Amino acid sequence: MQPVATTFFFYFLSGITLISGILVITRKNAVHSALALILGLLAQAGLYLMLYAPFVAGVQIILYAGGIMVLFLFVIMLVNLERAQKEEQFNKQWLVGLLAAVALGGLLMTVYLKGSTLFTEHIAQPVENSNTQQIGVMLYGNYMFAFEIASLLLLVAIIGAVVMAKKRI
Amino acid sequence: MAPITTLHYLVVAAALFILGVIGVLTRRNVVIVLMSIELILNAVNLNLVAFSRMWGLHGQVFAIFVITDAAAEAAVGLGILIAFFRNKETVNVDEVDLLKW
Amino acid sequence: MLDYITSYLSSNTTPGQAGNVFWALVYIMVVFGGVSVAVMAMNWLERKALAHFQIRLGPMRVGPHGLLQPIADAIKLLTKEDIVPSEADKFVFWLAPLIILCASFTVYIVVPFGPTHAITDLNIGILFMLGVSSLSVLGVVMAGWASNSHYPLIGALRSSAQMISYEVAMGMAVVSAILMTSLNADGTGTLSMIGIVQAQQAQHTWFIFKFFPLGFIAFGIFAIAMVAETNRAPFDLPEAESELTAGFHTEYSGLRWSLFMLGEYAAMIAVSSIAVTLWLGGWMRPFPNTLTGDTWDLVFSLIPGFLFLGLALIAFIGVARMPKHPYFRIQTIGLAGFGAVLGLIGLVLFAPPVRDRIQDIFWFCAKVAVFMYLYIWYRATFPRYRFDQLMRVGWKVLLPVSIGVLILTAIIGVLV
Amino acid sequence: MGDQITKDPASFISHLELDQPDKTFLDSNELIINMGPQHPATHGVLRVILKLDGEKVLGTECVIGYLHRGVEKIAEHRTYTMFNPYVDRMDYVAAVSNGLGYCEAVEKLLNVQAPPRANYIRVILTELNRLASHQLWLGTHALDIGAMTPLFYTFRDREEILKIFEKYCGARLTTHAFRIGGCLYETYDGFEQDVKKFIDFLPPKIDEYEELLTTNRIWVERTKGVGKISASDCIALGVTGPVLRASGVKWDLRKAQPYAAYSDFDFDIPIGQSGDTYDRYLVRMEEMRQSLRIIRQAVERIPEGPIMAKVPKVMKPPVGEIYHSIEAPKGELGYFIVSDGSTQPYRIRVRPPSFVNLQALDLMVRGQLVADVIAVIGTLDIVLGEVDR
Repeated sequence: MQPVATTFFFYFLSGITLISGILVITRKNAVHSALALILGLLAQAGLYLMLYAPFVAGVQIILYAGGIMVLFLFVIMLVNLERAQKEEQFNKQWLVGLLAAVALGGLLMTVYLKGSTLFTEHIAQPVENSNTQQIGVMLYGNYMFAFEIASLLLLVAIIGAVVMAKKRI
Repeated sequence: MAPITTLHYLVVAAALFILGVIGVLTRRNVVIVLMSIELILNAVNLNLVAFSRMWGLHGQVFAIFVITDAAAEAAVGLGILIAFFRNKETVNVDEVDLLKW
Repeated sequence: MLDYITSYLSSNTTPGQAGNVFWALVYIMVVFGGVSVAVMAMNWLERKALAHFQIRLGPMRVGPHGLLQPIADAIKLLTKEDIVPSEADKFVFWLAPLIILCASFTVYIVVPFGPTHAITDLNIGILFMLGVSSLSVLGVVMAGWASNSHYPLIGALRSSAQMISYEVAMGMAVVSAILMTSLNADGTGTLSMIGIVQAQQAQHTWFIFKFFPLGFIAFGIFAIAMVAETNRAPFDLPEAESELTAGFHTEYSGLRWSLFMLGEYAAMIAVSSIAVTLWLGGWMRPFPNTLTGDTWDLVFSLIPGFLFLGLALIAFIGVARMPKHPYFRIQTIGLAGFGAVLGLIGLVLFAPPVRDRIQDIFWFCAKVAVFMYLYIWYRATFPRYRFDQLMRVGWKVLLPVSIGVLILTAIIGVLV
Repeated sequence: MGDQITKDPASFISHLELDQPDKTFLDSNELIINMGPQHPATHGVLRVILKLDGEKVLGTECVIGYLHRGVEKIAEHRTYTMFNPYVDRMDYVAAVSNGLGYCEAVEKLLNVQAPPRANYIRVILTELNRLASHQLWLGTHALDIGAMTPLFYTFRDREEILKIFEKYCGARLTTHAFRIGGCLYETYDGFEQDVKKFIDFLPPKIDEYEELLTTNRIWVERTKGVGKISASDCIALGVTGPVLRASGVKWDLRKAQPYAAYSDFDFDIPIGQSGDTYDRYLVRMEEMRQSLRIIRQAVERIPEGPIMAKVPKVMKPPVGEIYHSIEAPKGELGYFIVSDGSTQPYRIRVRPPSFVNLQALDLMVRGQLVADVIAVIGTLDIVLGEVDR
């Protein structure tokens, strides 16, 4: 399946991603932020599809948009944020933070512009039809230890979350 | 228009990363700080997947690990947030300047 | 241009794979129109069947035997005042039903009604379906939160917890079916919906009977989890009428409410079609391996036509039994017309070219219809679970069992 | 003004001494929700303010009075005869029982004895009414728990009882079947056949209800261990009827202080052990069977004779006071009547079973889940007309 109108979709999806990113960090209401983030995640899944990574796109939708973000929304509903909305949204050192971030961005841009020769267009032959299979083989082959550690990490996270959120320990 | 190269994706990812950093550094609301961290992780993911188009599938595998990581981070982070809110009735990061209460 | 249109007809793939935009659009129209009609029919059927379970008649006034009731309902809902609570978050309130609707309709892109009768065939098909249908939980959460009212909020919390929990067991059951697809010579499984059915075809069995009882248990887990996923009785806690009035859509009315309704029914059909694809052989007719030969092929291909003729016959019996009173004249004529349409469809289905093309779709839809009936049956029979019991069933029964089934399937798959 | 209350249920609940095991610990998700007065599962206009921790109930407050019609006050301005129809409007589901209790109380005050045939008719109709009341309870209770279908089955069968009522006295719900001193109407032709037919008709139907529910896993899980109340708590709160019997106390006024003709019949009092919702369900189901037994005996042995005792046209009971109670379907229904010797009662106080049983709600649901509140309201079998009077 050849992607159609690649250029258009790239700008469209990355535009959505960036705009929703801006919305995430500027909205007063945390729910709106979360919704913007979900939109961004979905647009990003589209970008993954354009990069011949359908499995990652699927995982992104299931895990991120369907799982993690629901967790976020769940928590936002549990903790009543009405008071937080009326307060000052940005902290006192916001200017410093902003400057630091912009400086970092400038750094990255410089690297990209100066070093654009580093990123020569080397296209690996994407085998889309067996993408999932190859990822599976890699996960259980090359990266088996990492995979196991990730599962351990999740276990720790589950226990940690339960302990943390429990009312009376 | 010029064809879309990897560099395009990298620029988008960098912009997303910067947005995340700004969110983490400037917002007071913990929930939004956590979401900004998600933004950062996503920017990384986008980078990884973009590179995987150049150098094979390793990047995608790593993206999956990052997503796993994000799930763990979100679970623990939100757990801390709930415990925090229960005790302090606030979700502002700059009010958590005590190590105990 | 004409070439572009006709060239697809001779190809042997789905329009999405063929990259044929025109036919893809046609398919999209047909599928979405079909699903909308199916939702309306389901609406009527549910009220009617439920009524007969409960010794009542159900809708009888609008059209013969209430056949036009869904249309009347639709008109009523469309013209009803659209109330938005004053303290609600307007934008999110507006967005929530749309998300549910989009999520449950987008899923149909990969539903395989036949070997080529799908809008497209993604090679992450099942992942896509599960992922997109899991997005509808967002709509539920948003609706509950945006209403700014306690009942919807509790409903939304319940619902999101329920949907996420059951998704886990559901996913495990799905994985065990996907494992079965890889039990062929070269050991490559598939996530594509069409590929899964083809794997069943190649292995000469429906996956429900594979490694009996493993396939059956996995199917059972999925069948339970999908009821919970779609918030239907006996897992309809999010909209438990007697507890939370209507759950997350308490504050909705008119058009928006009808979107929820549409989304719910579309999701029911969607998850049923996942079940049919994974375990019940998708578009394959019953007994494709034991009852082989041209005669049996002919017999099975005639069934759709006879089914419609039978329905027409029932309609005509209804006509004959209508009271002979001028008051019922229009109803009688309507019912006769309905019967005539059904009979005509039946006759068209006998024509060999139609017969051959429609078979796959018919068997797929017939299998889904069985699930739809089961949904209604559950609703008539079961009381509602309590929230903690629901969670217990999800996490302590379904999840361990489904993991066990998955492991056993893997082991047997390696050994065999 | 009403809006003010609705807007802030917290102001209502503020005086509630809710158990706070850990006062320093702030609960992040404490929620106060208002269930009713317009709520499908509160059986009318009961308003329950729930204090929730997530799904757990921390406390409840019942707000009643939305259906208050001042029945007791009205009585002070009506003659004894005139007040008789009013009592039907209290527990409109079991109007016949209400009438029986009132008539017997006034008869006791007047020192009149209803003739035996009247007593038998009274027993038959009252027991039929008990069946109707229990059927309505079962249907709505099951509906609350999510089983839709039993509702329609019970209503189908309840219809047969109402038909008998209609044939007997012309009314289906608020029957006003009895008069002080006996019955006004002689049984119609074929009454006995109708009743006998009904007795044979109902047992398979009761089995049908039980088939749907008794062994249904979900039903058992939803009701077992839910809304438990101990016998001592029941007695302390004055809870009566099937709720008390399900806790293991064998107390039924039909046996304990027989009235009408109940001493003539042979029947059992079903009791439960654990006092949970499931036991109450079983007790009521068994009560339905026992009622059928009583009706069968009564119909077979119904004596001939007058149906009305000699009662003065203008009733002037002697000065005094009387308390008479009967076993209504929902529990002990008592009438306390004070007479000042005039044609009108000086004061009538009704002891309605629903009102008293409703007190137990808070005790039964505390610490349980929201869904259990619904189950418990259903199992208490309250009728708001009787709670509010």
